Amino acid sequence: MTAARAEDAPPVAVANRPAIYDRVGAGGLREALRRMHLIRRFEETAEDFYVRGKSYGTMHLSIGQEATAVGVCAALGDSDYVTSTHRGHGHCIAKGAEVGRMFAEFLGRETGYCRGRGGSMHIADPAKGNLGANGIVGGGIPIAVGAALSAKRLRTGAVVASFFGDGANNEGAFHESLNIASLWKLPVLFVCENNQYGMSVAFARSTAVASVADRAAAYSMPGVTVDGNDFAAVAAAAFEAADRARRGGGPTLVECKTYRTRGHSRSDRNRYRTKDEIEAWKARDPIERFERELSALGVATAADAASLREAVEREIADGVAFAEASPAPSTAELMRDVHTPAAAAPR
Amino acid sequence: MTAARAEDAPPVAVANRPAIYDRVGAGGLREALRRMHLIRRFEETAEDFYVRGKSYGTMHLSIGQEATAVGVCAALGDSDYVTSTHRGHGHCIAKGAEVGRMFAEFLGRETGYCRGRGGSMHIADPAKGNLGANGIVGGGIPIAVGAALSAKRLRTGAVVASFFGDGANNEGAFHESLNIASLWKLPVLFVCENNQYGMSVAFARSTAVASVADRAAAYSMPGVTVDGNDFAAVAAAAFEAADRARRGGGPTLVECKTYRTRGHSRSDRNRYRTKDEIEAWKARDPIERFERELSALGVATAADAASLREAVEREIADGVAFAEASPAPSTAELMRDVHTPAAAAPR
Amino acid sequence: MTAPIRELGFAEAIREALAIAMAEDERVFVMGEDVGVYGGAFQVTGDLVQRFGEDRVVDTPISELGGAGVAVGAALTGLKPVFELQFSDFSTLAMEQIVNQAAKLRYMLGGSVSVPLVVRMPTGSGLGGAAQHSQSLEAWFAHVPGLKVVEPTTPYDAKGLLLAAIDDPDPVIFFEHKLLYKTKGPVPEGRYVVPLDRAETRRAGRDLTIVAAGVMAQKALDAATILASEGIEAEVIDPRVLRPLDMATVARSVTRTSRLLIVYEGAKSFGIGAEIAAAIAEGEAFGHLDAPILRLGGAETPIPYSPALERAAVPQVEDIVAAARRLARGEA
Amino acid sequence: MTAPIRELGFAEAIREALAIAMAEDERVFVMGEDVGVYGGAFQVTGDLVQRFGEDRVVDTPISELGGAGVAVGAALTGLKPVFELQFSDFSTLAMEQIVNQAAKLRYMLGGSVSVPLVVRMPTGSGLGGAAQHSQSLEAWFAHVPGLKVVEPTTPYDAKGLLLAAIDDPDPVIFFEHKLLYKTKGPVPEGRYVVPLDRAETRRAGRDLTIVAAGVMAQKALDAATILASEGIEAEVIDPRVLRPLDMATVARSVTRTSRLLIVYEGAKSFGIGAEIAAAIAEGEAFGHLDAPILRLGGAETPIPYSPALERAAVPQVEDIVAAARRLARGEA
Ligand SMILES: Cc1ncc(C[n+]2csc(CCOP(=O)(O)OP(=O)(O)O)c2C)c(N)n1
Ligand SMILES: Cc1ncc(C[n+]2csc(CCOP(=O)(O)OP(=O)(O)O)c2C)c(N)n1
Ligand SMILES: [Mg+2]
Ligand SMILES: [Mg+2]
Repeated sequence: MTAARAEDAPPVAVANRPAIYDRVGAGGLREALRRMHLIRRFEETAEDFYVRGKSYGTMHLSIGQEATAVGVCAALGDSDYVTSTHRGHGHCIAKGAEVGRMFAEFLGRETGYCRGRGGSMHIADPAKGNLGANGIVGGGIPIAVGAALSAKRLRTGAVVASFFGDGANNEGAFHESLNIASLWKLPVLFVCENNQYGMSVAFARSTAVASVADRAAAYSMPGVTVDGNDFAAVAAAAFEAADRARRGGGPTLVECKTYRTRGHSRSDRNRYRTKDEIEAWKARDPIERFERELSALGVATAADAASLREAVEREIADGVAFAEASPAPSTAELMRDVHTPAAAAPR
Repeated sequence: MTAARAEDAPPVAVANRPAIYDRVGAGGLREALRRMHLIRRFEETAEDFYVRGKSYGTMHLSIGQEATAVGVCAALGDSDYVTSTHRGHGHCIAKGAEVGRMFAEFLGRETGYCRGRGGSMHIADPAKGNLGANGIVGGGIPIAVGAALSAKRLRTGAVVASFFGDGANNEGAFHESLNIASLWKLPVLFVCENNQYGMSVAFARSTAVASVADRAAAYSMPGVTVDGNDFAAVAAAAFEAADRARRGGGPTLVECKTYRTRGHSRSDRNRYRTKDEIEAWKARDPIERFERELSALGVATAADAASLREAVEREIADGVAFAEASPAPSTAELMRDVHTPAAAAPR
Repeated sequence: MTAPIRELGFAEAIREALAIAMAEDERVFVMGEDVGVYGGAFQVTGDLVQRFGEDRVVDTPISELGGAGVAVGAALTGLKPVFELQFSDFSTLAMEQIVNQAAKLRYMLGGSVSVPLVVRMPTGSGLGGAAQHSQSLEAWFAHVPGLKVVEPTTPYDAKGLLLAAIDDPDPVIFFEHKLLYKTKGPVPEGRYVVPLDRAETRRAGRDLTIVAAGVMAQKALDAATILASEGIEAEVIDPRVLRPLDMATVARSVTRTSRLLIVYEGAKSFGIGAEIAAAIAEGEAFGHLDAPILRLGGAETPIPYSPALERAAVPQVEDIVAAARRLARGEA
Repeated sequence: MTAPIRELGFAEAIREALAIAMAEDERVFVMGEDVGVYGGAFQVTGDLVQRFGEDRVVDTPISELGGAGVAVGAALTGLKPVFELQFSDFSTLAMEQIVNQAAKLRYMLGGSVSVPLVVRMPTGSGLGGAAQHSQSLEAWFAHVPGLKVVEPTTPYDAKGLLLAAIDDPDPVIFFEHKLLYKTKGPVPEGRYVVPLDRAETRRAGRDLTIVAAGVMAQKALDAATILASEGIEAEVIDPRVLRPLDMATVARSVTRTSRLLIVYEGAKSFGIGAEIAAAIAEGEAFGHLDAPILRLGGAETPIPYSPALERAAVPQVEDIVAAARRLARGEA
């Protein structure tokens, strides 16, 4: 497990402590580590549900990408928004969701975030600003721009982070959205999680440019590529972009180079990549690395990390218990929520 | 008229003769001038049809943009393709279409290029490689990429020029198409006719980048901006791009800065631009300029130009007569050509 | 006290609805291509940008998918966008956001959000726009759970239905037939709404029921006048809202007239008339039918440009008269 | 000499059709997302890339609109693309090219071109894909003049219809229900075609006619078995092709059985069953009907994720049995 390795690892010089850590603060860093563990354990548990035939549909795991989700959301508050993707568990937890309601959604229960109607691919948490995972590659990008338009028009001061994959950057929706956001100087962080593949197609076979961030110039917006497995690098880029957005400086494209160590979805046979490649990336695990760093910096000792992991285990276990004890939706309510009841209407 | 002014104009130094003129050759240059006049007179006549209530639907005139259409098509042969736009009369004539059949289409006659089914917005001339004007902004761009795929796969040596406007460069279809063409190194010339407006919206209000050509970098393809009212500049860029494409070097984005001096369509009230702006661009008329240059270079004397214009007038008059004498389609044939008759099927 | 009533054009009635909604509610705004200084491709938004400013009447780039998505995102987060597509044909570029996102988000998210979005789009042929500017795609949207689909016929309804659509907490697709823009009719000043679930009987009659929406309702009324001169009394029902369809009104009428003719412009097969016919054929009214249900829909062809062909491709008054006559005289 | 017949899966039958067409004709090629080494999201293209190379089995970027447009352009200029969309839900991104371009180009250009394009797409629910991966959008495409729309039920038909679709000079939309991919059936080796204009009577019966396509035809056959045990003999007609619909076969059957039940998965209203019902209600067969025409369609809701809800949202065998029973016993 991560703990053992963290102690073997070479200590990180305090002099190298990234400036962004001061901004996040010790508590924030420990919380970030906790969320990364929570994401990892949520997904491992979800995977286990599958293996044991306990869940339905498909699922997309972000194991190996946790630093990106948590690093970006470190720069956001509850009134800021995110739009997410089919690979959205990490974004959801990073934005503050409860794993119990997520498990419940995963299992299609009435207590889930979508009352069992959405499943893994649509988990959302609007109360925390998560406008939802999305089954359509690129589908969330223009929605994020719209949320940013609301923020600007209603002067809420909110920013919006739109997560999407390297594959999504070839969708027309990407192009149209970045152009509009830049034109209207909207507070958006376009966060590309470049995990090297869009299902099975390697980045270089899908994208006619070396880095997604290079496309930012086509929209006159800053573009930056960071190591997506390095919490500090991601958080630094996210804070900078969020600061710019809040100042009225418009959107930024942040590309996080990372890797999903699991298959694309349940049905993936990994025919498009090598075991060596996967192992090499596993060796760059973002959680181990972050934990090692926090330990070297004295922000979270090995003991802190261990108790944090224990707490995560309990949270996961409680979440699973909550979800499994929750009822499935009643078919009598099949038609509920197709439309908003007149009484609930905003007007 | 153009002739008078051409003689008053300062002579062009022979030393400045653009290199591309040698490649096009004297005959080619005279033919280019002829086509530019033909386009202008076709559209003025079409406009007149409207004023006199003789035609139907809407129309989009490219008056002022003739050098772009003719300059690009100078680099193409009959087996090369173009895809065109709602503002497509110029592309069609530049690619070698007969004005008689174009007028006939314009008037919805059975002898028209689309047998009256398409009208101004769909005039096509597949025999000459013109795959058609298009009513959908950006609609022709991916089609051009597909034609280029055919050319590559069937080893025809053909290249494809895809015309589109500055407004179209914000469509998702633009992005997806340029990415694919670059990835697959397809022989496409993406020709943006940047006439400064997309209907009423000024370029800077629609496009978050200074030049459309700057977007080429996002697809790792060469991008170049030329004076679209300068035949030589357009032709030079087109030949270079076509040469590259034929060598297997992939696509190029060529942005031609130009201007439409007429309104967007019939219903335009020109509320979004000033008379001064229009007049300033009229002073940069591409035909006058080209004629002046050819005269100064001794390629087409004033007399040559005059007789060429006379020939154009006759061609227009004949075309109109042909079209007006042509029958309207019979309503008995309403259902013809929805599907390809089994006999005509390629298989 | 009732509001003064003026004669108003259909386009002006829509603009008036927009202006009322925008004046009442800061959250309402208009976005689309050339809706600002140009005033909209069909001059519907007109001078709204002068009255409400560029922040409330927003010219978008030519980006239908992005524009629709921005509207969805804005609607999700506190604004009430009215998004204009210049032609319904261009909805083909925005279907993803309209159908996969706007229509489904509330349900998919278990009722935790609403998407108060109106998408306005001109529909239909008659102006020589040819195949890519003349489609009638109402049936597509009417097939999508989560959407409401509206198509007004009169200026009065255009205004009242649009105000109801803007008030509605869920996405509403608002079709405007291009040939109606210049028609006129009485429109009260100020706010009123026409509910989004009720058909309107535009003419009473005992011999047959004609159901037709939008410009086809106008044509059906013209046909009914001619038919009346021949002694055939047609009842003309204008659904006004295609989703949800008020079939009760149609069924009541058919129960009395025993004959049903449905007129619509979109391609006949799988068009809106198919649903209306099927709903009657499976309900109580079926037993009252004295003749097969007749549908007069668009030809199974893209819309041609040439005027005579274009006319032949969609039902005209004389076609309605002929069909109604056959039906009423039992010749169908 | 007839070809040997093996048991083959539905997905394998499709792959075999692709392989035959590609081997016969250099111009035929496959393109789509992850159709290469991944073998397609539903493993339909499988090992074709190994057999035909990356030039003939082309992985596209995730660009549905661009991909469709490239396919249209290639089809216009000498190639015969078979374009795969991973889920029919994503056709919402490609409607512009499919509907405005592919379907209309020949007509719009006066017959001077053809677009020999096949678009394959998995349809329907049943795998927990939720609202954006489970739609049945057949009715949209069936409403578009210029398209043909196919939906096979058996591996035999899947292969023969796909070969016919590839042979066809015009655009064909080919729906594949996800739940059928793993079903098996007898499939002859080598080339054969199933024509694109003929319904198939899958079971003969005198008491009522059930019309259902794709997986619903399977469910209808299962229902018919149960009904037979109760003494109700249902005739099951599988249209196979939704545009053009072979209504003659349906009408002949209804003329004999006098009762019609239509089963389909897409939302009931404005769905494919509406057209089938309407066509019968307006034709000769109308006079032979002894009962209203019954439609069993999908619920008017996005497809929910939770399994029991998902099941409840679309017609199941027991629903068909119940409806057929009511209809046959005159209780409808
Ligand atoms: C519009 C659309 N096209 C295709 C798919 C099928 N699909 C789901 S995920 C995926 C790959 C996405 O790649 P990327 O954007 O890099 O995200 P990642 O899966 O790597 O996180 C594909 C093709 C989809 N869901 N939506
Ligand atoms: C997809 C689509 N959106 C909108 C329109 C309406 N429209 C027709 S031309 C035009 C402006 C196009 O601008 P640009 O691409 O710059 O070409 P230009 O008219 O300047 O030649 C618009 C908005 C359309 N035809 N298709
Ligand atoms: Mg990826
Ligand atoms: Mg322009």
